[in-house]
Amino acid sequence: MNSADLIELYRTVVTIRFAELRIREHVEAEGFGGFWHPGIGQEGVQAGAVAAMRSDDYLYYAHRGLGYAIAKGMDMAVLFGDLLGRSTGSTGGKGGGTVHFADQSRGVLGQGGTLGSNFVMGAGTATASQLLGDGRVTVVFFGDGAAGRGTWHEAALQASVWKLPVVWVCENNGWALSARFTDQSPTPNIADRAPAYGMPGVIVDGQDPIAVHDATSEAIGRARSGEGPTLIEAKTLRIRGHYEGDRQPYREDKVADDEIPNDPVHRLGEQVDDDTRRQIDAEAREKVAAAFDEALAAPRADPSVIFEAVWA
Amino acid sequence: MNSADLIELYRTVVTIRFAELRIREHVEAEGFGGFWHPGIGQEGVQAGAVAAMRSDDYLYYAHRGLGYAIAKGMDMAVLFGDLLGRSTGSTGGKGGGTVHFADQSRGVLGQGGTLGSNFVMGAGTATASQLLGDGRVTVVFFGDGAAGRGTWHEAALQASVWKLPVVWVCENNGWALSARFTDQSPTPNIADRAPAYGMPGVIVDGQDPIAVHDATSEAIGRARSGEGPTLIEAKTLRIRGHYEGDRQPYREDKVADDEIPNDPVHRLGEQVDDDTRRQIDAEAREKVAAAFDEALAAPRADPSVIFEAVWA
Amino acid sequence: MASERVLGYARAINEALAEEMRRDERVWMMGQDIGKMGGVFGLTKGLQEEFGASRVRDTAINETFIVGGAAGAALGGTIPVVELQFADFVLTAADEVFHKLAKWRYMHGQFEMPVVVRLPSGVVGGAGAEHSQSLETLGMHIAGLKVAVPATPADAKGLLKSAIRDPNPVLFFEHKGLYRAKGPVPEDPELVVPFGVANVARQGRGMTVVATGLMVGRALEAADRLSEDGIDLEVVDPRTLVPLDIDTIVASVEKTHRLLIVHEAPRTAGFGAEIAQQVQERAFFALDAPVWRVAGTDTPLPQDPELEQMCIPSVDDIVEAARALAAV
Amino acid sequence: MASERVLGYARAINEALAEEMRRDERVWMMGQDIGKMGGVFGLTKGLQEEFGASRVRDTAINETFIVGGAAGAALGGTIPVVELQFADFVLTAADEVFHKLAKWRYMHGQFEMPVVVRLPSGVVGGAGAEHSQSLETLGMHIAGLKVAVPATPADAKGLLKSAIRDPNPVLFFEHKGLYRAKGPVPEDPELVVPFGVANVARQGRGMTVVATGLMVGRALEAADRLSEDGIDLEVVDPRTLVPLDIDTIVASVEKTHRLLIVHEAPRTAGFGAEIAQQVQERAFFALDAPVWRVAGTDTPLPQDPELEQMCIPSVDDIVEAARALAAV
Ligand SMILES: Cc1ncc(C[n+]2csc(CCOP(=O)(O)OP(=O)(O)O)c2C)c(N)n1
Ligand SMILES: Cc1ncc(C[n+]2csc(CCOP(=O)(O)OP(=O)(O)O)c2C)c(N)n1
Ligand SMILES: [Mg+2]
Ligand SMILES: [Mg+2]
Repeated sequence: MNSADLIELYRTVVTIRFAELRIREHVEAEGFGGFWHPGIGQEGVQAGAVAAMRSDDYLYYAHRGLGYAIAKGMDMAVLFGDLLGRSTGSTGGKGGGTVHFADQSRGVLGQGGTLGSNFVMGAGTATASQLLGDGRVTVVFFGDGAAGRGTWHEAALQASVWKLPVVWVCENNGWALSARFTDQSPTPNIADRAPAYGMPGVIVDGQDPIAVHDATSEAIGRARSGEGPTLIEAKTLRIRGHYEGDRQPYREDKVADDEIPNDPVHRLGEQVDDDTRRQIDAEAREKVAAAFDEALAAPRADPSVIFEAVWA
Repeated sequence: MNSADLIELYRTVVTIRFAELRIREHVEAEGFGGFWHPGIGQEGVQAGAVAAMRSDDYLYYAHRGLGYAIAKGMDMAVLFGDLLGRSTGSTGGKGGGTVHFADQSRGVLGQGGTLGSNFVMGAGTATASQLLGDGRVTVVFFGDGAAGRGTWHEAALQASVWKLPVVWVCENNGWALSARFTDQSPTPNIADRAPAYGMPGVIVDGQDPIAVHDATSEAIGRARSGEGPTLIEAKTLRIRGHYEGDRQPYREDKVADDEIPNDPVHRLGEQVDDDTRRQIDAEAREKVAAAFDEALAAPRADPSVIFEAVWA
Repeated sequence: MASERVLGYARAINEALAEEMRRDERVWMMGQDIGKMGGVFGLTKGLQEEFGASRVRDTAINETFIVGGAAGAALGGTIPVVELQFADFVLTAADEVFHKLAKWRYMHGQFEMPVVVRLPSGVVGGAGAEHSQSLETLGMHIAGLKVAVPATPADAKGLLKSAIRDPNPVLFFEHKGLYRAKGPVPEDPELVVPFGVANVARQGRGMTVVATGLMVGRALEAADRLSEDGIDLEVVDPRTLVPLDIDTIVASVEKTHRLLIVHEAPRTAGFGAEIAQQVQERAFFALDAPVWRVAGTDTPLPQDPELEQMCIPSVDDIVEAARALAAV
Repeated sequence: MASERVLGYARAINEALAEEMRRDERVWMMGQDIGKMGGVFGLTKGLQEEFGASRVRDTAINETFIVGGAAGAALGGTIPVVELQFADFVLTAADEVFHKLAKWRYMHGQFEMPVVVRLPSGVVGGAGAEHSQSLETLGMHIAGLKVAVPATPADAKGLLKSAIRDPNPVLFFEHKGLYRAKGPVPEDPELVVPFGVANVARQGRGMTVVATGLMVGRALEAADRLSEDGIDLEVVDPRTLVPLDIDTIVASVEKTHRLLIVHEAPRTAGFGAEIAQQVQERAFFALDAPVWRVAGTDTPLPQDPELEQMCIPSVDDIVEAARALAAV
């Protein structure tokens, strides 16, 4: 990774971090109707993997934060608008809390509310690319918990047989709600499942955005050149509860609130010179604040939105 | 395997063979409303595996023939009754063609009409045994095609984590309807998928009933002693079409009708002395004929059966 | 005359598929055994030969991928027409059908979802409790899916073409018992049958019968028999349940003052209840008698091919019910 | 008096589970996060502590196993009471719910299937289109499943105990919006509420209102408001949809001559249509006006917690509809 790319990657990571913190602040102060699943501490996976994507590549994100979409270049005011149930959100105000959001122009295709939907959807989108010969790759994010769903098996087998241009990125943060990964997996790694599907399984340090980028880049290269899918497992940590406010009574090894082991922001930041870093931090903080304010100031949706977009 | 057991195994295999032939004869001569999925040539897997089961162990069978149930000791007249839609069938006359049949007293629990149901059902029954401490093992048969379903993944992961007393027996006959196994699997063997689930994967020659018996016996031993599931893949062949009458236009390497490569009946028969074998053959042929006649002579179900057994 | 050409229902579907694939390169298909084999019911015969193994794909046994993958492929700019081997298998992919296909556009406030799911449906030949159901009502209750239930070869072809051209997901219920039915099918490849327009299959003044799929023919046969007794049935086939042409049904009832609904799906909470209730809401004072239903039994379907027929309305059942209703 | 003890709906369910597990060793539970965490909605708190991790099991994210495994475990001689985290997830295990649970006994002509599937249901707090639905109607259309929809803490407890003792599979819809509702719950551990017996929650002579779950309270509130205007509602809560106590509903309509059905589920092809149709079939000439429905919108549910409330009937909606219907 050259230094310009590294600086951009740092910018992304730190922007996501500030967004995480701003949202937490809002949730703690005022709440909003829905749930918020923080992604703090997992920015390295999200930003690193997306940085390896082409702008027209397709993305299915997971439910932990907005990092995926920020990294893919979606407008933050729009994303916060979805979070806050504003008419300016990408869903036109139907969202709120744990969000669905999308941006067709950037290939941000959404997520299913039922975990594991993304597997079959993603393989399908990759089939479309294969058919159209459009050279696009689909990247599917998912958690270690979601990996238990049968849709994984159906999608992964078919994707491998058809050599579909899809990359599976597992954010293994060690938890699925109250279930510890090691209590619900017979093998120590998600990547151990890759050989069953005749695809490479790669384990990468999720707190190292560059390592995630590089692994994803290689996988995307394979996918794009017709060699089929790759399963990437990024080892990361769930710093907070399942949702913001979850007191995690089930968890003994609680991560201290402000302590992010191997913090991807710091790790990457160390590779950026101090002045640049300070400037990026200030810009990112400001951009997040401005976008959040913009979203807050936007009107809520008119109730008529309920009846919109049921049909095309 | 001692010689008495071997003789019994031969008796089972040849009985299933005669049953297969008798049913084919009936289908060719008169047909019946439904479909018949012949299991001819796969008797070695069915008889071998079931011979390793205790009489109170649980069985979920696959749709290819009646061999599983004959081996488990179900009354053949009852089974043929199910096939022929007679009131004397185990389903009281609701069956016909591709059958569901069951025998609670022998642990023959049935099959789902949607492939892959057996995986989750079987893991569940094994959970019951684990809870009750009843020492029973559940054996689940399935085809190479059914292995594509996501229920496999969900059941196999949980069974392995909970160390459930379940044994998975795949009859890999190389085909799922018109789909060649090698065209729909990214790896050459189903057993290659076992490591993903942290369980042993065993490949065995399905045309060798003793080998199947021994592999299953070991797996059942593991299961019964709390070591968890095993995946057994028995390599076998689909001799006929998917259903009797299927002309298999999709298949180039048609197996000649009467030629069963590595015929398990002959293979096992060679280990039985000629006199005994001839006697067993005669007895089996007669038993099958008598049971079939008995079923044919039985009355069809009264239409009122339609409303029976909806509710307990 | 070209429009008098007679074709089978299965052949009409095959023709619609071929024509739409020729018309639009984005149209493609996947499902089990649809390629080399041409489908277990032969519906896709010749299509892989013409369009290649990339556009006519054989999948493994993975219904969640077939449907969910179709949803994803629609987002990727194609128009997937997928087949589940039996309509019952919507239940092995229900999250994909009723959540992904039906709601993705709504949840994300954008995207089109041009997916057709072809569903061989209904009782025939002893396929058993999990291969014989009529599950179209489910698609009516959960918003976001269109639902077609063609009863004739012409409708099968014309509605399928509409379905493929529709930017919304469509559940396309083909009745297995009709695959060999023959009827006139116009040759014009631009002929589509619009959704939401009922077909008055028979005009009559004495009683309205609403029926779909296999039941349309049985209702018409019942009508022939009853006409000898002076009971004059009007048979209305909605053709699609979503959207539902309730106007035509209500207009008919306002003329006949009596309504009998016939469906193969189980009686309880079937689509007959909904149609009855809508008619009742809109034409209560036009009804001279209660709306009645002749419907499938509230039981699973037995495997036996004779018994299963006893679980769905016969011509006799319709005749008998209509006679009794006429006397109320 | 013991029977005047007040308990929350969630606590009542928890108590039923504990009592039945104490009563019968074969009863056990599995689901996501039900053990150490006590369930995402806290319904199973303390149960793993009391009964151990073998009888109260945390599963992975595998709904087909949770339900299909329960079916298999029932065949193996146990009584599984499983939880899906949200009722909507019946669609991720639909083959297991609507085929395995519902039809296994029928298809095989033997076996009991004593499984309870607990389903946190309904709109509350912005959970979105795939976590908020009221899907009870599906269980009514496909034969073989019993369906409970408790509206009060006492019913939640008593119906759940009945469900666990029933040899048939039961879909048990708990309304998430009622988990904190309080009400009298008798202490007697042998007190069960039988299936198929409606509760006349309020006596009245002017109009019958049938409502379930969260809608019962709203109907009662509407009744209070309308009584000031001299419109006297009788509120009937069927408590179970399968079996359905249609007799009590018909008897009420024969007294009031008007029927309004209120449900949170989408209007089209919801269970309201079925109840309306059965009433119409049985009491056509007793009805002075059409049966009307106040129901959920025919749309997916938006994620936003304010918007989603606008998709289900409010007290105002019920008041307004009842007023209008009284004037027909
Ligand atoms: C099919 C399905 N089952 C259960 C849930 C409820 N649920 C939401 S998030 C979650 C845990 C997910 O864990 P993981 O995939 O590891 O993601 P993480 O929250 O750790 O980022 C669960 C059980 C769901 N949304 N969908
Ligand atoms: C969920 C599901 N999908 C499709 C089918 C239709 N079907 C029945 S048998 C079969 C092929 C099965 O192949 P395999 O499991 O290898 O068994 P075999 O027929 O070779 O014994 C198919 C596709 C089904 N019954 N269930
Ligand atoms: Mg996780
Ligand atoms: Mg096979």
